[in-house]
Amino acid sequence: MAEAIAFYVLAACILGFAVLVVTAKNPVHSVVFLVLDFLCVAALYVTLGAEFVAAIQVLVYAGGIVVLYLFVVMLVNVKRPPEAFRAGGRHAMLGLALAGAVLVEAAAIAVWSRLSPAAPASAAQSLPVSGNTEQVGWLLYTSYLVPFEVASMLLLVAMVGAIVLARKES
Amino acid sequence: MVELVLIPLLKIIVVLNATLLGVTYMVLLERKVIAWAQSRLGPMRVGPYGVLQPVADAMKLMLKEDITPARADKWVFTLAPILSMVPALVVYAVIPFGDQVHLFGRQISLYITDINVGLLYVVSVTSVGVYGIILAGYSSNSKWPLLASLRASAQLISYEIAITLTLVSVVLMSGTLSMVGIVTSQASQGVWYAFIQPTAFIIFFIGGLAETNRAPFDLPEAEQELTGGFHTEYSGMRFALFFLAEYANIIVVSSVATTLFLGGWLRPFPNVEFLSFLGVVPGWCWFLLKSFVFLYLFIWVRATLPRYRYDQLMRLGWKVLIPLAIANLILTAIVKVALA
Amino acid sequence: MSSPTPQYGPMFDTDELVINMGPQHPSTHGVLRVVLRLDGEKVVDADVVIGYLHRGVEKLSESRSWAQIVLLTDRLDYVSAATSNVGYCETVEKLMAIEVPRRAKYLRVILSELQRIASHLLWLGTHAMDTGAMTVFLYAFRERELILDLFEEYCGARLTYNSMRIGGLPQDLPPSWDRKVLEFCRIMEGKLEEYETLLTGNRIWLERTKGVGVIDGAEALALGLSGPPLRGSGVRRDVRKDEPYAAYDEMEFDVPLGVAGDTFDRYVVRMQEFRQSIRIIRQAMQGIPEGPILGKVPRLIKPPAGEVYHAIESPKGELGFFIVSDGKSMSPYRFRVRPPSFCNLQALPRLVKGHLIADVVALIGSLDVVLGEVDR
Amino acid sequence: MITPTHYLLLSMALFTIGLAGVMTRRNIIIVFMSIELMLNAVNINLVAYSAQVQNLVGQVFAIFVIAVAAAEAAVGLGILLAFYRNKETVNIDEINLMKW
Repeated sequence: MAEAIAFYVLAACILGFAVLVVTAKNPVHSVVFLVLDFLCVAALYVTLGAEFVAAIQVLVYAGGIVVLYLFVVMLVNVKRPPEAFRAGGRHAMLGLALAGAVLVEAAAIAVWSRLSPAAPASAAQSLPVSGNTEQVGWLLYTSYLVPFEVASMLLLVAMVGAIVLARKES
Repeated sequence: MVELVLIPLLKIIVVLNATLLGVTYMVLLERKVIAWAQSRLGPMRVGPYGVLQPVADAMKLMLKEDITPARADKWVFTLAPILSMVPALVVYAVIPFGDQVHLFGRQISLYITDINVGLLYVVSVTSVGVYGIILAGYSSNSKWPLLASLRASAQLISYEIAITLTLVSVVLMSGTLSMVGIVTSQASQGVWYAFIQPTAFIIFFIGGLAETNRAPFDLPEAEQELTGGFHTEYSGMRFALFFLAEYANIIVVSSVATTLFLGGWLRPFPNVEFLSFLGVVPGWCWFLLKSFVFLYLFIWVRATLPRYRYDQLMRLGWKVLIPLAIANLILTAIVKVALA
Repeated sequence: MSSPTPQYGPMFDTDELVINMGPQHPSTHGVLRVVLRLDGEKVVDADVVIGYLHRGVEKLSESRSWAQIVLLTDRLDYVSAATSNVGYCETVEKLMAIEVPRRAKYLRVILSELQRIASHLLWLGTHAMDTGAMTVFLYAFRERELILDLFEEYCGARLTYNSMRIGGLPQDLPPSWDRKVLEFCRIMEGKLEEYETLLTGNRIWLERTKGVGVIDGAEALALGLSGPPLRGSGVRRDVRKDEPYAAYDEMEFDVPLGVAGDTFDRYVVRMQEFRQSIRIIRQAMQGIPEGPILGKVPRLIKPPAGEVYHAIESPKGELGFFIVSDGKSMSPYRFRVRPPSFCNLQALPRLVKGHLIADVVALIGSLDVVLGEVDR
Repeated sequence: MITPTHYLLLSMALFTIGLAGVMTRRNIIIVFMSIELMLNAVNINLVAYSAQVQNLVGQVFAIFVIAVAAAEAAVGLGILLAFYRNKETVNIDEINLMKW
């Protein structure tokens, strides 16, 4: 019962804020809604028992990435009036149609999958450590060590690239 | 029901109220200590020795007109102080003020909750606090606050890295992210982490000064440079929220430092049998005492040092503290593996 | 479609921020206004706007009697009224060729040097405060209070003393005043150590001041700097030594000089001047002769036709008075002040260029301007 | 009872909103933010199924997605700033040349 209430409230918040992100006229407002959206997603992760991912979601997404967005919005936006939201136009109609099509397709899959019985849940993995953080860490440093290192290289490359790109020509 | 709802609710109420009271009296303490450092008396008019000054301040701030500047982004302008206040208060959920006590025939733990990602929770929640500052600067529609908020956010993000790295080396020592677990591991290892992680401790303290925008890193609100910083355009209760958030953050940093490095509620030298008579003093008293030492240090530093310049602050953060923290982390890991 | 050649340069660069510092700003020392053009936090250009405190002292003086003008000079550099008084009175004495008694000359030296300490204390306090060291501010004001008490005992006023008369001084020293002055010198020497402990060796203070606003001697002269900002650049120029007035020719003191010409050197020069002032006061107290304090002055002060320029070393720099008398009217025909603050302030745009906002504040502090004197 | 289907539907709806944002908005920053929404939709799915099948690999991959999102945001915004400096625009319709 409590789980259902939590899910529906959080789902409503997530979707509501997401709609606001997309529709807000002022990009700064979009960013604020995006933060709130991510915080709700983090709360959803907590209800799913994924505390570590939730904490990372808040720390990296809400506390890092979106701050970057806010910076850029402010730098780009300071002297210009907020871009007016123009929904009209061929592109927009096409986009909405495409989004609708994707939604219908995905919903069809979901309904179909619901009609057919779900695959039996595989047995829980046995890991030598307990606790969500420890287990995630264990997996990251054993089975997924290579992807983990690749991700760290990716971040390094992104860091260098961002500095090179954003640096002023002098 | 009592266990599940009532006791946590009571704890939340007590902690929130104690925090807010502590914050207001932190302001008074600061004014008094700085006054003594400067051979002044500080507030003396309201109540004996000015002890009721916070009440008067609160009254004043509540009664003041709450001005929204023309052409300000009204919603964001209202949201910003809330966004900086809420994270500052929410962090107290995981801070262990003491061990368990017997009260009304029940075992009551002196913390709201103990979650297994406690330290990550602290770091992530405080990282959200930066939004209040950025949005305040943006929404004021004024140039000085904008400059200040850009300064503040760059500063917060830079020093957060150094702080988080020091926290990782503490976690390496304790093997747990739970705040209570960190204290108990200090008890079982018989030493405060300040003694085996002195570098981390110092980096944490310096980073804490910068995180809370305190002197000598108080650039975002440097009155002499930026006419007051990101809250220049704020007045009344909304200004008070920023003010409270700042001091609440100072108390958070002190509490976290106490928990991680000074053994939380443990008595000094928890492994020395000879000093066991110190155990007479309840744990939460030790906790408050240690936090108080930090608060005093914060104020003392403010009364003594000039302010860094922005580029020097960034240089200190990126070229000194972060490399030091990384080196300390690697060293800790090596020693840990070598001993294991 | 834009032109095929890439267009870089200032046109497409990120925009500069034009920001108004003052006239209501906590660290522009009154009502100075600086319009800054910023690139990020870096100052691209600075434009100093003055005149917010203009009271027309010069014009006003042309319709006041010669004796009344002493009172107006109080309002020039209002934190250093006594030196302005000395400057004006000596100028008129020079014009009228009045012989000032030796005791009065000594008293003028003592009051000037006390005033110099008071003015430098104010500078030290505000300069330190601008860089965030607020305790120094209150310490400096604590000692300045002692000097104000001394002045109050001497002439009854604490800020605008009106403490000089053409031809001498209005009154002799109050009883046991000399003992109090010596006592103050003793206290002050100890307190100087305290300030230096807080600032001189402080790493943050060094980082904030060393290499900030460097100006070499030649350029400082070209910009018309005088006083500590000039001596901080290593130029040996002190009116007290070069063109001694009052009893300075009988005093023994050093002129502290800087080397690099940065904010730190200007700081060091002024800190040394504290010590030299104390030294001068001690000598003057010891050697003060007995005698009258007012020379032979006609009942009606009416200088002969002619013009005169006379300069003294005020705490801020060379304070000069240029006065033209037509010999007929009861007031000066032309009255012009060469205010050191005004001339020193001219260097600000040159000094702040390329520095950060925080340095602007430190540099305004290190030039030690008083807007009453700039705007007159 | 909340089944994975619920999470799947939520994730789909969020993905669709993000997609609609990408297609309709012209401010490139908001387009970026919509992409972040879509990545989050994927993450919700990963974490939900990870909880359902009691296998933490889903969470591990959610962390990888977050890392990639961070890299994407940094580089994307870097490009954007460089672009803005030269063209003074964030309108995606005007950003249609490979060089200028």
